[in-house]
Amino acid sequence: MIEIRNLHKHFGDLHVLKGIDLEVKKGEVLSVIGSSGSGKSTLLYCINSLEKIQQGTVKIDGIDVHAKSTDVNKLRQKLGMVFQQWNSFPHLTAMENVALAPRIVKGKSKAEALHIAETQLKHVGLGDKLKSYPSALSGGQQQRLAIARALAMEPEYMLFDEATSALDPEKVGEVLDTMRLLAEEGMTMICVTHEMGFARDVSDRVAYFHHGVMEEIGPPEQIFDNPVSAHTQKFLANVR
Amino acid sequence: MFEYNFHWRPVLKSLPDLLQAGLLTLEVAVISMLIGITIGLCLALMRMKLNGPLKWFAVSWIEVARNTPVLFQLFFFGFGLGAAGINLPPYVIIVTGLSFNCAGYLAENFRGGFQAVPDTQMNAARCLGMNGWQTYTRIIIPQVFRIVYHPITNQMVWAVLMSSLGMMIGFRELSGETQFFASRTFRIFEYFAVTAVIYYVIVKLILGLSRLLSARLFRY
Amino acid sequence: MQETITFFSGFGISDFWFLADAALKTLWISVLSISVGTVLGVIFGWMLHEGKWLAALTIGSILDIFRSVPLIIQLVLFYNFAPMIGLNLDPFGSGVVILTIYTAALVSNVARGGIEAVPTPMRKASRTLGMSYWQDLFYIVLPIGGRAVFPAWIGVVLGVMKDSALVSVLGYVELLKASQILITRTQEPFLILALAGAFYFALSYPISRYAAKFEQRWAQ
Amino acid sequence: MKKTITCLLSAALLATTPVKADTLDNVVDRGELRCGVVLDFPPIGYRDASNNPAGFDVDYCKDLAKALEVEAKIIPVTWSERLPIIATGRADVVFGATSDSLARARTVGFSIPYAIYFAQGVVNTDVEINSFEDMRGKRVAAALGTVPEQEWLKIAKEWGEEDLYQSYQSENEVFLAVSQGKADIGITTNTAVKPITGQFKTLKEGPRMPWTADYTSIVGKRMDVTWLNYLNLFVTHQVRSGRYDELWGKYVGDNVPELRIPGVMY
Repeated sequence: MIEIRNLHKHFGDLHVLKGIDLEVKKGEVLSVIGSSGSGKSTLLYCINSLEKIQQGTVKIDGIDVHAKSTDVNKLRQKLGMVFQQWNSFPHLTAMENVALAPRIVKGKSKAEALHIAETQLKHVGLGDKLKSYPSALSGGQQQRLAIARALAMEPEYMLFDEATSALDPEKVGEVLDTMRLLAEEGMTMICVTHEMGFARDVSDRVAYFHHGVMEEIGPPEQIFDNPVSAHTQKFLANVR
Repeated sequence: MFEYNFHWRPVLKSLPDLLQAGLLTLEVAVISMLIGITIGLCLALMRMKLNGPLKWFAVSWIEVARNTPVLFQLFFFGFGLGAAGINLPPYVIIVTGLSFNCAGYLAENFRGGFQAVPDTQMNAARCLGMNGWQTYTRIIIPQVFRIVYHPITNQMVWAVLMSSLGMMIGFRELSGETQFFASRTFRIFEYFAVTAVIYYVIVKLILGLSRLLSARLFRY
Repeated sequence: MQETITFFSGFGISDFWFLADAALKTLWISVLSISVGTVLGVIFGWMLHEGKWLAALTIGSILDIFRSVPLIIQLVLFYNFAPMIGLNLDPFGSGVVILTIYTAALVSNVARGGIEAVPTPMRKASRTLGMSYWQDLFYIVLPIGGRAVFPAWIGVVLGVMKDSALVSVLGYVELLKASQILITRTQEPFLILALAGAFYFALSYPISRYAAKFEQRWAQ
Repeated sequence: MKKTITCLLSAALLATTPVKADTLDNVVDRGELRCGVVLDFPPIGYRDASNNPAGFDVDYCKDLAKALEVEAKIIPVTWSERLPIIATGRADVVFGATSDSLARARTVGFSIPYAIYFAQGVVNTDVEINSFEDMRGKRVAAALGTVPEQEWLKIAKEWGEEDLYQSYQSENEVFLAVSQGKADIGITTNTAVKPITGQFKTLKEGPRMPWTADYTSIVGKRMDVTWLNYLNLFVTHQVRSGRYDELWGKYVGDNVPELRIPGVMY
């Protein structure tokens, strides 16, 4: 379970997150929506400690992420993350991209790591691209590669940071399908997204962020059909 | 025609010695480059990541190496250090001097290379649970090496050309050996002409080898 | 000894001016070679770009020789070759000739890179505006390509300025040779090498700083 | 390619320059005598406190210019440049303590001897070398392209100690190297030993080398016999006028060596 209590984040004078309280249970899919600059992505960065926080706590399965005593590298193995920019490692083949972390971080044997890599790549539909370098893959394929790479670490939670927003429109579908597949398999997911259709169909809950504040959270029907906050209403009106 | 009569026979007689010295030139250049790459990498990281005396140390190394002549640097490691009671043999002087110089230039190449690798690669690796060392050795540095591969090749050629200054400090690599023979036979032009050809061939070999190697190394 | 003659004497204030004067000589031989060499190099670069394989085969391969043979060998060769064909050049003259060709060889590559850095559509656009070939070259290619390769050119300038130290091999009393003379007389290698290094640094560092500033301004 | 350029250039030069007269005429016509002198060989050639050339050889060059009624132009050369500068015609004459070896005589022409030297070592004060035999196993230095270098390398080869030899660009670098401890003994000439050991506290006088005395000559172009004749005459005049004694006394000291080889008539 991910528990966030009174989370504050500043970038210099900029107050990006203003006291967020949030719980995500095992097996839940949470979509985070909101206009850019609302602090959605920063939330994800704070969850896996890529950004330090100024106030509050983030706990994953009871472990305080930002405590000094916490081994962040170990903790991060529980958290898969997929970025807006797919960030595949250009000097490694698809297989090597996926197999690297299990091998050097988890200490698996080379054969075992490659087996995992192959399984995960087939899982995301890249079974025919095992030996390809990222430069030979399309954006959508690279993003699925990034998902496979995260899954290979057998994470318990997946964080998606606008995973589809840098893709060509016709490639968005293949990545969303993969994410949908994961959700159906019961993966716990936090998805920062602009894809309202995805958020509505796949999520268990949807959170709306506005200027560093979580304005509203609830089941998708409630947020999309009966938003309480005026900001949410305005945002959804613009998106539609 | 000219009043000068060419005599090529002594040169041909000492050609085996010259080729042997050519190997020494290559050896010195390769060793200096290996040391230079290692130190250059460290200097680049020190300059980018650290503050305080270590950063200051890296910056001064880089700037002095880049802003003074190699020959000056060799003299310094020779008679300059000798005045302080540190006497290095010519082989060590030339390797030290070239490594010092190459490290300075390569450090800046590496710095450019690191800046060219997107920060997001770092985040991606850290998210997979890799620690800082693993991220650098497995993800960042391999990519930096591709970016600086061409500059490194150029620096290797420079190292070979610069090693010719060995003759100024009494080291008998290709140029030193040539000068030694020329000083006995007084056939300076003939000897140095042949040596120029040998250098040309060495440089072309390095460039060719580098091209072959890059085709094998960088398939992406 | 009937008279008192001193063969050696300590380092005096006049020796500082001796070094400063030699630094000016270094500056002078560099400025001369670099300016003429740059003009020649740009012309060669343009010929290499326009002449395609024919130019590459002729001037390209000749200039390549000057980049693949150590400068010190070039200097010794030319200095000994020139008198054979009746050119009685002093060390300064020989130094200028070789440094100029050497600069031209390096600049020709830079210049060709600069011309090729200008995207073809941009050049086509200027031609459709009715500019002539030469107008396009001067108003479009020169400023845009020049900017792209300015750092590389500065690299050549600094390189040649430091390499001018090698003219000391011919006996031209520039900065490095002057420091050798003083070391011989005063036997204070550490002090004098440090001074000479400081002079080189003072010549080179401001230029590299200034160029870096320019680059930053253009990058914005 | 280079060859064609060479041919073209030289053809052009042949067309423009008149047939060459000999060096003597050239020097008189030019009004300038170009002397190659080695300037790191005190007291024979060195630079004074204002960094101007001075020494026995420099004065000899000026005397020759005076005799020819022309200006003297001093060209500083290193040991290894002494002969090429003549072979390529960049200097008219070299005063550089040049031993008149038969090997060298294949390349350049020699006058009769104008000075005689003995090879002698300068030793670092921390090192114990009292006789020539003590040099076994010691690190030896000499200047590149000198007779001491070549003679020593013959002996070093016999002793199997070539690895212990290190050459330097100039005599002064040799002294510096020995004083800094880069070498145990440097081989130079007897004339240099006294001023050198006076200058460096870390240097002391070493043993004489076993090879014969160095008969050194003025160097000119090999084919130019009239010029070499003139140089011979100059040497005898310097001795007859007492100028030789005067300059040797001024720079080196007493014991002016007699410029004659017993049993040989010049």
